[in-house]
Amino acid sequence: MNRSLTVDVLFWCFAAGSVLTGYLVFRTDSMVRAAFWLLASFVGVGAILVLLAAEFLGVVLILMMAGEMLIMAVVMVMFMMNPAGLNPMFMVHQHRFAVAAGVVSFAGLSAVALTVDFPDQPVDPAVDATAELGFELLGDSMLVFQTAGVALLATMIGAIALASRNGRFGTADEGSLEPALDIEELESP
Amino acid sequence: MRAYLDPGAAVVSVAVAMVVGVYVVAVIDGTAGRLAAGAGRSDLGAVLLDPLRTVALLLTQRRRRTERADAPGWALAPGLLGGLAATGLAVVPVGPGTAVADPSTGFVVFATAIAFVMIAVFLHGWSPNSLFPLIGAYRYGAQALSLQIPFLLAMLATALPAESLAVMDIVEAQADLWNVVRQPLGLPLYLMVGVGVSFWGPLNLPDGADLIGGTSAEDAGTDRLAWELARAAMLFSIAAMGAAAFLGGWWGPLLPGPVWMALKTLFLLVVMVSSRHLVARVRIEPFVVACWAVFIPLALVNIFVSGALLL
Amino acid sequence: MTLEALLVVAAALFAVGLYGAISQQSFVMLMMGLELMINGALLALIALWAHSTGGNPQGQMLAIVFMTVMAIEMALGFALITNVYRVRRADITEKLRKLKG
Amino acid sequence: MGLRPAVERVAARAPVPVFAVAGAGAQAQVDDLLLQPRLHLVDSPAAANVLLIAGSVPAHLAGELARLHDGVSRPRLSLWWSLGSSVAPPMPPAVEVLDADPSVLVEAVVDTHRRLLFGELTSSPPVLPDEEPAPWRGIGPYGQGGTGMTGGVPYGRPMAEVAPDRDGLRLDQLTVRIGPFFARFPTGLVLEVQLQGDVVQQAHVVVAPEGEAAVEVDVPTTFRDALNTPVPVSVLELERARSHLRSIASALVAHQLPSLARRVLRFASNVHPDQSEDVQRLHRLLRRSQVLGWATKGVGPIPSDQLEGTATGPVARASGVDQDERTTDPAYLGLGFEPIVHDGGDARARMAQRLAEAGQALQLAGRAGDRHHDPEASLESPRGRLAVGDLPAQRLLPLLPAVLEGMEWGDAVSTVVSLDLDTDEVLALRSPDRELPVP
Repeated sequence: MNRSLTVDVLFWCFAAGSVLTGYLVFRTDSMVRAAFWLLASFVGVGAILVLLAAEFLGVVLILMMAGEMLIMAVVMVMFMMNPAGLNPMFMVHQHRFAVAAGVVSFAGLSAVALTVDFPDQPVDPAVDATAELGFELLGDSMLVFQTAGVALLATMIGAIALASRNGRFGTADEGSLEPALDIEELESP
Repeated sequence: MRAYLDPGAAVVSVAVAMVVGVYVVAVIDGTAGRLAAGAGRSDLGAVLLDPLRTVALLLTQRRRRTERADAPGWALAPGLLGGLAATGLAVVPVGPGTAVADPSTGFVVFATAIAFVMIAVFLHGWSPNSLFPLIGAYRYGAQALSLQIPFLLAMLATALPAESLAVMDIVEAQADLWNVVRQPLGLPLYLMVGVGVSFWGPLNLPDGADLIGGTSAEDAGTDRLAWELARAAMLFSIAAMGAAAFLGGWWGPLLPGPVWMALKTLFLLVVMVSSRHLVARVRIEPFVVACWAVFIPLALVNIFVSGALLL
Repeated sequence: MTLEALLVVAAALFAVGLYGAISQQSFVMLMMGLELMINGALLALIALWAHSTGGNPQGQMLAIVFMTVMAIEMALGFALITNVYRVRRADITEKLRKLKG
Repeated sequence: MGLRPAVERVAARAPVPVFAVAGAGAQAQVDDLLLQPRLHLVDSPAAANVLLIAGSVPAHLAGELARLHDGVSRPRLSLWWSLGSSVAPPMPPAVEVLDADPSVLVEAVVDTHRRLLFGELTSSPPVLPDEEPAPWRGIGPYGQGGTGMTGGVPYGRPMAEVAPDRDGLRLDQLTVRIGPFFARFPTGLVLEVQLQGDVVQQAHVVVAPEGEAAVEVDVPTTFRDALNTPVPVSVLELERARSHLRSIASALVAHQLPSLARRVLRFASNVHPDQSEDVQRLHRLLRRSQVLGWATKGVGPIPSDQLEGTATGPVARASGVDQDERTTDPAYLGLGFEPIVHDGGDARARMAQRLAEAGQALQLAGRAGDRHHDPEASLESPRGRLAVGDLPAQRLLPLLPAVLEGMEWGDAVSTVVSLDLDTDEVLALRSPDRELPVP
């Protein structure tokens, strides 16, 4: 088996896998399973990135998502308490519209992908993309890189401020309950 | 493209290394346990044979199912952990130019394998649908998320002198001076986190004694065997990477490179494995606090100092 | 692994994500949809980088910005969910009729 | 073919995984099994092939014992080590060992396991029927168990419900019963805890079903004998040292140091009066291992005002309460006995207290000569004042709920272990205190 055929077979496996698992995210009864399916989808995309010679980005994507999905799973179990999928879970609204939007966006984007003539300039396999990215990060794009860092720092501070209980005006859960909140009405059959 | 072995040879060599490594872990553990127990005369036969006998015993034990368990997840978790150990081991070079795989992002691949351990442990604890495994899984979530950042920072510091993320280059860069001398904070941090990532001894919180086995409390037979093997393989993989990243890998006088690599790995294994018989279980809450408030700043100091020395 | 194939896969991921983001009631599931959409966009970006730009490193730079956006979305999303849950005990979108605190 | 018999032959030589239930009068013997290289004492029934029931297990634990038996991995068998008890366990065991010698037991266990492997004995079938506790009951719009996605009892299993947590959020809380065969607790102790993650929000002690009369502890030990007959002080003090050392060994197991526990147990089984310096060495070892350091520091503190007058022995003295029945015991006059007192009142102080008292007991045993304890005088057992109908465990258990509240589960286990509850007493007790909330 020559190299390009192997790469093609791998690509289609990963592609089919990541789309399928992406779909399964919304088709499972368990929050934890949903998070793991999403993680599987990301791993598939990460692997495709590695095949595309964006080695560093692919691996970093997988690295990042491992932590993120664990947090997601834990948060979901914390707030929604359906860890084992004992209760069926089908919580959707405007379902038909959502399906239509999905189909239309897929058709539109695919049409663009298939009709537009993109320039054909593949990556030179001799180039070490990781090293090039490194020089770019700390060279011409230093400002972008630093901005991303500062944005992340600001996010961290903002997220802590939002999520923590004690704010400038006392504890967050005091005195701000929405008056007409009929939870029962929404949940009863 | 950097050096890769062809797939068949790669699988065989990683598998052989893992089998040897797991056995060595079991023997060190048995020896250290008997020394710590002060058991008078040493019983060499039992130390060498008991691991094999226990493997046979677990093969005869029937697997077990809990009520409404997630069977695929339960079966997948040990496989995932073992696969991660193998991935980590594959990027460790044993001699100049000799490695199963040497991608330009070798270090990131290893870090990704380490990050995925928490997914494997969480899956393993969550799928039996039982109390103690689930508590163990949540606990490991807190533990592993706190360990990730000091781990990444301690490892990244070793990439600075090499100016590369490829593990081969990192070992090459230690020809004159090992990283353990250059970054004295790095190795202790790495070992501490390594013990935590393979949840061994004092940092064995997800499978701890207070949870009567935690995530593996419901495991029997081959499930238990696979999980224990994968855990020992992880420990071995971490020791091998530690030897490459901090102890100069194959560099050393007189003996050939791979022998030095094996000796250094063995040394780190002895340190990590025997911690189980010498140090008590860590309390999770102070530990998480220490991770964020002490180890991350220490790792940052480590990385800044090594950066400043290079300039 | 042609460019067209890659872009179709990216479009499929984006479409599934869009479906999830519109249809799900639970905040966290909604965020999962958003993540999938960004994921598709990231794939399309790298596909174009690999096939049409001759490996210009600025393409990868843009991808890093994408991943930063993903991280920011996650962090702020979770912070907002926690806050909304703390204040309103709401974990699905229908429980939030007013967005004003 | 051929491979399987070979694997079985090798497996028959492995340490046998045993889940041991220490019934009344069997705790010390079961603890000492840790020293047997041919047995592997496991914490979880799933890891075991042999269920060892030692001593007598009261009839009200029959249901739980059956559940435990069904949890043991196949091929499995249960084995009863009678240890002088004439009351057979509520679940008929497959093999009975009447000899109290541990080496006879080890032989029996190894032999049973070998015959199980070779098919000479058949694995015992489950006692309880294998069926779902309740059929599926969906009441929500999509068939879920409760309203919304939360709550309800799908398949008869109560789901977690929301409750406020310590950070002001309302998160899921799970109510579970832990015990009576939880490996870290004395047999018979049942805690009903509300867990949020692994933080104990609330704990109740459930000892025996209500309505059953309290049983007198009828298992003879050195200290219980001393209530009726004169016993040499040297014997009492040696037994005290042994008891304290065993308690430290089980704490070491709970802190994941089984090898050090073996060292301590070996020391305990050969203890003699001129070894008080070895206790010093042990103290250094424990300090180094951090068992007397950050592993227990600040864990489970009990303020001294809660212990004033409870006469709970080392637990009270570790909180700085200077109370010891031996000060008023005429047999100890002139021996130079002074109660040892620690401050801090946490698990660390309790362990240090026991270690120091073990050393002191060895010295006293060496000096005691042929003095005898008079049955009329009050008696200080290793767990505090002991009298007929007045058990230390009865005074210790009511302390638990308040101490455990808000504690992380690992610390909760360390705390229970640091109280060193006596299995015989726990098994004999009814609801420990009127003031305890009964679930």
